[in-house]
Amino acid sequence: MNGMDAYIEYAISALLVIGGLFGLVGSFGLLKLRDTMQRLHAPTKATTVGVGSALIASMAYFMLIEGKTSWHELLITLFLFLTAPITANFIAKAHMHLAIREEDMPATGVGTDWATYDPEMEVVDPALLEPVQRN
Amino acid sequence: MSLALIAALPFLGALLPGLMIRAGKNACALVTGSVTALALLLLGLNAPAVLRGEVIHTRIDWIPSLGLNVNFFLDGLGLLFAGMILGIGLLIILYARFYLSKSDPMGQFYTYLLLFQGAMVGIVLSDNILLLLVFWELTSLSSFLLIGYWKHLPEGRQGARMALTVTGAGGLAMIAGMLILGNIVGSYDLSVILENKEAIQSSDWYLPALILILLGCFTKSAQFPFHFWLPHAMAAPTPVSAYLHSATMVKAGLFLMARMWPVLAGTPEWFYIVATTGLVTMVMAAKIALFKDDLKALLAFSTVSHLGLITMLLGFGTAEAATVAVFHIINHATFKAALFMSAGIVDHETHTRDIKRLGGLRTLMPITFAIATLAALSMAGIPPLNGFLSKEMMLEEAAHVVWGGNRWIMPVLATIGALFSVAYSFRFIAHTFLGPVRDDYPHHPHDPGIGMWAAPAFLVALVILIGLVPMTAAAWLVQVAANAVTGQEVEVYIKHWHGLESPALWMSLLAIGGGFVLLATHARWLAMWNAMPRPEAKPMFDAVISSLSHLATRITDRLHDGAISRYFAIGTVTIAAAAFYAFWTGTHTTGSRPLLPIEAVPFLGWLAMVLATIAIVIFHRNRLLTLVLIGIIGLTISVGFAYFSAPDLALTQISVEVATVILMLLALNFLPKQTPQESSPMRRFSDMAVAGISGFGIAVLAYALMTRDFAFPTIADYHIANSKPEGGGTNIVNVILVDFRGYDTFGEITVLGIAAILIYALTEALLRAGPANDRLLAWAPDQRRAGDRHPMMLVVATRLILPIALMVGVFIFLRGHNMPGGGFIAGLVVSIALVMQYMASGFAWTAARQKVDYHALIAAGVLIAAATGVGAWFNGMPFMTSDFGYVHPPLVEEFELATAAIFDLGVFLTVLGAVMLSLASLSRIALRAGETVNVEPFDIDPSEGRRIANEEAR
Amino acid sequence: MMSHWIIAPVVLPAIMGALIVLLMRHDLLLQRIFSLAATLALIAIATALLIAASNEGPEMYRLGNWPAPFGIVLMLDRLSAMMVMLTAVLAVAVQLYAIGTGWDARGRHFHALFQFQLMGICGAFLTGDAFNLFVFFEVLLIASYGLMIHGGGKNRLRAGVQYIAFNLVGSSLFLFALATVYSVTGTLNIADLAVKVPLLPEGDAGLFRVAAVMLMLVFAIKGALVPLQFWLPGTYANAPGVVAALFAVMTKIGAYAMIRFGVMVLPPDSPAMGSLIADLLLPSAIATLIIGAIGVLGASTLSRLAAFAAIASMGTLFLAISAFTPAATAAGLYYMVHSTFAGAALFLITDLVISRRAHDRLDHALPPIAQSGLISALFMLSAIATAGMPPLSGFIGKLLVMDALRAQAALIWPVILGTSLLMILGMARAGSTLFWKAHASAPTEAPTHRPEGLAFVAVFGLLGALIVWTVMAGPITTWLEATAVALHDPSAYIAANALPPLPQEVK
Amino acid sequence: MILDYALTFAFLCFGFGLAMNVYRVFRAPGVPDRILALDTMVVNVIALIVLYGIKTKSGINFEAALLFAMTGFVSTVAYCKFILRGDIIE
Amino acid sequence: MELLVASALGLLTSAGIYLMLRQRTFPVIVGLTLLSYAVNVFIFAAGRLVTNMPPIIDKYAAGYTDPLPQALVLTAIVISFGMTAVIVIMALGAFLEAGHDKIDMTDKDESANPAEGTK
Amino acid sequence: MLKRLFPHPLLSVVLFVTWMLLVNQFKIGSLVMALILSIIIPWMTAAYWPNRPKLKQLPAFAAYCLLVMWDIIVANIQVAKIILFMPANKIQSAWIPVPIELKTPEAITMLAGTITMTPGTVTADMSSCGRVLLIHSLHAPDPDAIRDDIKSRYEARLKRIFE
Ligand code: NA
Ligand code: NA
Repeated sequence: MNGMDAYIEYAISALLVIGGLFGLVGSFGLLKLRDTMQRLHAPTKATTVGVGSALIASMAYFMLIEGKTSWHELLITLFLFLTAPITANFIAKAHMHLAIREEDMPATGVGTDWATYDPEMEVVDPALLEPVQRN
Repeated sequence: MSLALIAALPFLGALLPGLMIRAGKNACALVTGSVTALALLLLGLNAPAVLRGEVIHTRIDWIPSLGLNVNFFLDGLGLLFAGMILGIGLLIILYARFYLSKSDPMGQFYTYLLLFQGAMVGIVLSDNILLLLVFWELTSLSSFLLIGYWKHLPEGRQGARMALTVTGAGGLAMIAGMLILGNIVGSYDLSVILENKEAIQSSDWYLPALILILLGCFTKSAQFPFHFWLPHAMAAPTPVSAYLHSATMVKAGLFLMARMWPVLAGTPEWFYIVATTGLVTMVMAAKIALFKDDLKALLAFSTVSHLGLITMLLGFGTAEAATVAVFHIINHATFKAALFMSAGIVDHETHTRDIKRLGGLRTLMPITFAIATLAALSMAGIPPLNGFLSKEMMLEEAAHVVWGGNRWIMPVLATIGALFSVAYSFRFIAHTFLGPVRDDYPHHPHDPGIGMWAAPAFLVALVILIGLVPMTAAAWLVQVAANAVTGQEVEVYIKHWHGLESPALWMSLLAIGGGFVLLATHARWLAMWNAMPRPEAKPMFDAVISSLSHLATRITDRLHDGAISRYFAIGTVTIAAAAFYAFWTGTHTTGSRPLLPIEAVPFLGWLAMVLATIAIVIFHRNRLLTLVLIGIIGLTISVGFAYFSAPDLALTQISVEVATVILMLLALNFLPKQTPQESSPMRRFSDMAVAGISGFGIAVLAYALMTRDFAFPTIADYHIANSKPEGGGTNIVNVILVDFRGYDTFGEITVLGIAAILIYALTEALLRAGPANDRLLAWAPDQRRAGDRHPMMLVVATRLILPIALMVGVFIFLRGHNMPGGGFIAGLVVSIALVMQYMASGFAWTAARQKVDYHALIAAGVLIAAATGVGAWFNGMPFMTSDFGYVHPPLVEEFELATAAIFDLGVFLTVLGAVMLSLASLSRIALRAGETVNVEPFDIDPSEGRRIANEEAR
Repeated sequence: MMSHWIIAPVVLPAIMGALIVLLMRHDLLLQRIFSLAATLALIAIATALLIAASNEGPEMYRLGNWPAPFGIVLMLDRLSAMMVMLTAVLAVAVQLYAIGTGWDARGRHFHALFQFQLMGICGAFLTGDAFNLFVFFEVLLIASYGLMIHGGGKNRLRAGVQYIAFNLVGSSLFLFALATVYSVTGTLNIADLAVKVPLLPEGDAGLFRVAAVMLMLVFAIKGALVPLQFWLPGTYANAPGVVAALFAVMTKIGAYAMIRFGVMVLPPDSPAMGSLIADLLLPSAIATLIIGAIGVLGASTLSRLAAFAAIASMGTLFLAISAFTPAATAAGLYYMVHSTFAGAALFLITDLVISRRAHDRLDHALPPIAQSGLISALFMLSAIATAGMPPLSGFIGKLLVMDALRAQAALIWPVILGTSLLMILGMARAGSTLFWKAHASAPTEAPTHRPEGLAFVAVFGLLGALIVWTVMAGPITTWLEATAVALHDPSAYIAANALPPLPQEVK
Repeated sequence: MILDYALTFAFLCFGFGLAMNVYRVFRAPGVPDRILALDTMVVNVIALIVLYGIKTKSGINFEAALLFAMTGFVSTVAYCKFILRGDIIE
Repeated sequence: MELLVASALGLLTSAGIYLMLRQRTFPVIVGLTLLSYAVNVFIFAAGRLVTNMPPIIDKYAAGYTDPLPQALVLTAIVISFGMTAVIVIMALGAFLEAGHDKIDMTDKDESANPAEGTK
Repeated sequence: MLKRLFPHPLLSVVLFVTWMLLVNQFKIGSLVMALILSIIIPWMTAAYWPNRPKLKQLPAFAAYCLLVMWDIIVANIQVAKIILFMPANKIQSAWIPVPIELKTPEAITMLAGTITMTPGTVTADMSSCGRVLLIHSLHAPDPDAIRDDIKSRYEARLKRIFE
């Protein structure tokens, strides 16, 4: 093993360790933090980054050590980063809907409700009310 | 051949009355009569030979392997019976023409009558006991129709069912008996069986066979204790009674005893069973007949009594007694048919058969009186009528029979029977015809036209003729018949005078005298009879049948009450028990395959799965949570597949699991969100035990399998070896799916396609007017709904994720043949991507922007798959033979163009179409439940700073 | 000579079903014409296959041209040809009835589901591969779910849920069994199994027996063998009458599979199996017959009566199978065809009755039904056939079965005869209640739903088939005996598979 | 060599993470928490698959990882939307 | 590992059967789903457990796991997916028709047991 | 012509890259396939993406991405510290409404996503007029600072890029 390879290995190992740590922290946060909204922070960030590191490590490993092109990890990482905010948004909304009363939330400051609490948001297009007959 | 024709004619003719009835009643009767007459004529053509002592055979193979053949033979006994059946049948047809009223469907009647006649002729001509059984049961069925002919009468219905039940049951017993007999002899041909007396009587199976066959005979011939059905069968129209209970149906039992006499009779078993039954029946029925006020009931019990008499004679087991039996069969047929017809005339004219309301008809109906009286006197055994002759001979035989070491029982009881017979016969005459003319008949009587009395008159003429010149008129027939019954030459010498030393004379005189006394003192006896408690057969029978049927209903409805959870429990226990039994009774050695070491992380995965599974049992009443937990289980299984070298499975499992959960979520929206606690702790415990044992069994089985090697080299070796060179793909699993076992996959996608069109059809049914539709229209969400139906973040993210996901779908599809992937997974991936789009902006919004015919997708998928299969035919290869080649179209991605890939395209389309069609169906249900369709992809317009809803929608 | 016709009974309905979905789903008339034409064509194909199977012996069809046991093969032999023929004939009658009464218009996709149903059934009969049998079981099952709930309605749907649930358990069991079979023997081809089962090492026998029993239990579920019969009454009684009539062949699939495997692959003379299956089957079959007959007597509706009659007939059939002798198998086959037609006729007649009456309850005094003459005659005939009374084939079938089981006469004959009596009682009760019930009022007012002639043609056809089956019983039993002999000595069947020789160490 | 240790360390980290997620699924105040735990589980599983890929020097399961990411996302949204609206696709 | 797989699939089977014995359509369907998961794992296990030998032809591969059970499982998964979809929708239909989701048809107005019915 | 072929050039580019990442190889054939798919798929999904915004400054967008990536790393270290070392009862969580001026849905979403991925904040909801985002902060001793930081650091940039 030449020097270059050793550095590469150290780098990959470091990525793995960092990734593992973040992953652990994310899941640990899930246990430690007190309420649901707090817990939501842990996995959305720590775990996502943890798995991201592991993925990059993997990509580096295959490309630099095994000599195989491997871009899938990048794709997975991007996908996770793309979806994490949506997931968090939905879980937050679900939690608010189930467990937090509207009165306990700060006002929007613009006179309208927060969307989750706004019961009037039913959108109706009479033209489309005919059954969508498309067998 | 002509024998078969004789038997077949009535059946063939049975089609005619129904047709001819349009031409009128006379035509109908004429046709029926002609058919019968033709059969009788054919019989007559055969008669001379039989009388010469020949036996005529006709053999037609039907089911040789079973030994059931259409073999007929005609001997003296057959000739006698067939003659009676057809001859009296002809008279009945004549009589019925005038008896039946305008409202009675005559065509039906004659059809039934001919069916019955054919069955009877079949019985007496059969030379094969299985064939005989066929006809035997046919008499039960056709008599059921005849007895129940007057459908409006409850008595008719009940009588018919009772007759069917009793005679049918006896018939079934007889089937067993006959099969035993056939098995002893090795043939079901009667003529063969009749030659094997030794074999039969020495067999261990003789007694069972005897009892079973006699059960058939006794029920049919209304012997004690099965006699009770016969009087209730009197609800039938009189022609039916006259036919069934004089010459035909009830005589079938006698016929069979006579027929089997050569091989069954002569043993103590035979004697004690048959003679005793006959004796008891004779006396008992005669006694009952004394007290019956209904003319037909009286005649019915007299019939039972006379049948008992004949049975007794056959039971004696001597050739002489059997000869007398034959003679009495003839005599009874003549006078009893005449009597029934007379009773019918009385009923027809006076509109009553109640002896208490009759009397004095002698002057009003002189012809009827003459006929009835002569017949009744014959029944009473008054000389010189034919009844006298045979009764005298019967007494003579009885006088010499020792029963259980006692010389007196038989003669005394026989005399008593005769005495009763005299009494009821005289009562029939006296209380109906004699005495003063009354003025309170329900209908003013007079003699009917000749059409109605001609038949009984003819029979009475026979009564007299045989009575006067028995040797000329009947002896020849008795001779041949008795020869046939006994299987030996018998000497028939019928005479009026047996001499003073004959005990029969004195017994007979005693009977006549006693009969007169009994009749004179009838009122007193009647009072005694009425005061006596006596078991009524009908209520008892009804009680038995109805309790049987109630019991059956109880058992049936208790067992099959729709409680599927119990069905499941029983099924599971059964399966587990059978599997354990199979294992314990087999041999087993433990496997020697080395185990894989347990690693830490897979162990954690195992733990996750175990905990999730336990959680699902604990929390299952919270349905949403249940679905979340299913997600975990699906995930761990999927990872497990990946770990154990099954990448395709991992892909499939996870995508199917998500699709399943989404479907269940969609359904759960309309279902209760909680499952109530309904079962008792005890029940839950037992369920847990059942589940635990079964699961344990499966675990042990799986462990045993995993830890051993295959007993034989597996066929998968071939797949591994040929996947690349012959199948053209490196993903062996995929090559198996689309090639080696592509036919499985073809079936599998068809299942998916059917599932989708089923769901569609079901949705259509639900959305039609009905409770489901009403419930949907009135549906109110059972949970609070958040405001933001289509959150902007998801919508925007989906704009990017959907195209990427579609691309992933294409990728997975294209590489499936060589790497994990393939049509099915690709179809699901694309489906899931679309589901994401639906969740973002709603199904209807999405569907409105992309018109896809889901039905067409499914059908096209199946058709493409089928077409790739069929395509091989044009290469001269079998269905689904694939072809492949590595094509390198310039500039395009290098992939292999295998027909298997086209097949996989079919798979892809079907999966996509199926999921889409199911989702579309659910969306329609949601719309019916009040969901609305949005105009914009999301509900908030940030550019305007407002909700889109309020202005545009309302 | 490999004939592509062998696959036709599967491909033809599959393509027709797909075409109906694709092109004709809005036009009932087209559906009727093409669907019926396809079914008639199926009869023609089945006839050709039957002749070929009779004359030339078993024939193999390699799907994808892969040799057995590595690929899936179809096997045409006398039994499979007969079953396809039976299905086709029944299908035509059912289809005529559905068209005649307009049942097919009461919901969507009747004809497509019907064709897929045929595809599944024919596929199950023709396959020579155990796992493929599972696949086609599923095809026929899912189509049957669709047909069962055709027209919808509360009870039908609820019964449908039960039907599916029960069958899902059956399918799971089937897979457990097949996995175990493969795990022990390493093969899925039926002929290959027939070769290997007798050679199984002793140490594997226990596990294999478990697999075999599970497999038989799957078939027992399909065949409604007690105590796994519970699904049947609710399903049949709640299915549309015309579908219940088609289902007459569904239970036979269980029996078919039990013959195919029990007799051919797991015969009592193989050391691993011994008399295991017979030991379990005999008592169950007796119980099935008794429960069915009790049900016929105790049924409170005509449809349930017909359903229990179906159970009873399966009892008789399984009794015959349990003997594992050629004669008994032949008797069973004879009875199987008989009871399929008889059961179907009974369900169709039940439907005729229901359509003329407010309901089909047997414990309610209702006015007799209008136009009862012809229907009561038809009912009587089908009752005779069902109860096994002469002169129809039911009686011959029972005689054949009893004759073939004479070795156990003391046990079996009383059961067969006693249950016959119960069924006669039940049928007589039902018939007289429905058609004779005295009532002051006039017959029920004109029926709202008046079946057309085609419906009666269908019923006549089925009863006519019974008559043919009776009259031709001689040649038929001869043919069936040869069929049974071939099943008990499957060397020709195995040879037709052209299996590779066994490796040396196994021999 | 060091890579092996790092790999093992990462395995254990994500493995314990997984175990903690399972605990949270089991004991949580509400369904959203459980959904969150499940979602986190999916991510941890993806990490484990990737690590396993390194360990076995095989990229065979990367499609599975990609699919896990996709299906995990879709199912999380579906569960949440069910809580929010009942009807997840209308 | 064999022990873990066997015990997990046994547990899955047990849970599936237990839920299958409940009285409402929903838990029964969940139970059947679990049962089908168990079946799939069982078929898979019937091919013996192997790690890191995916059935993808590769010249460097040390060997291949038995691919056939995997193919069978795939078929089984797809089929049970279709079946589950059908029973889910059918249970929904039954609920909408009947107004409750009891799976037993023992209640008074069901024709599965007409004797108890509209008297 | 080019416009018709690539109605949504950026999406096509993304898809093109995605395909190349998926196939793991750089061959002419793959390029062609990527090209075909990046034409077809946007065309097929175009109906689901009405009113496509235009990116005004591509370099700014790239810079923004780098900024966010850096922030993610920082954010994670912060969050990790809080989780690991801060006693649970010392954590001061807060809801913070953030009024926004962005009007493009894509921009708003991008902002919301950025907020979730960066320091201790999660975007939980939006006002029903679309003008206020609801942020939950894990540890926010000074909520106003967080709000201002979001507006200046991210929103301003996004406004430049999108509007
Ligand atoms: Na996330
Ligand atoms: Na595949």
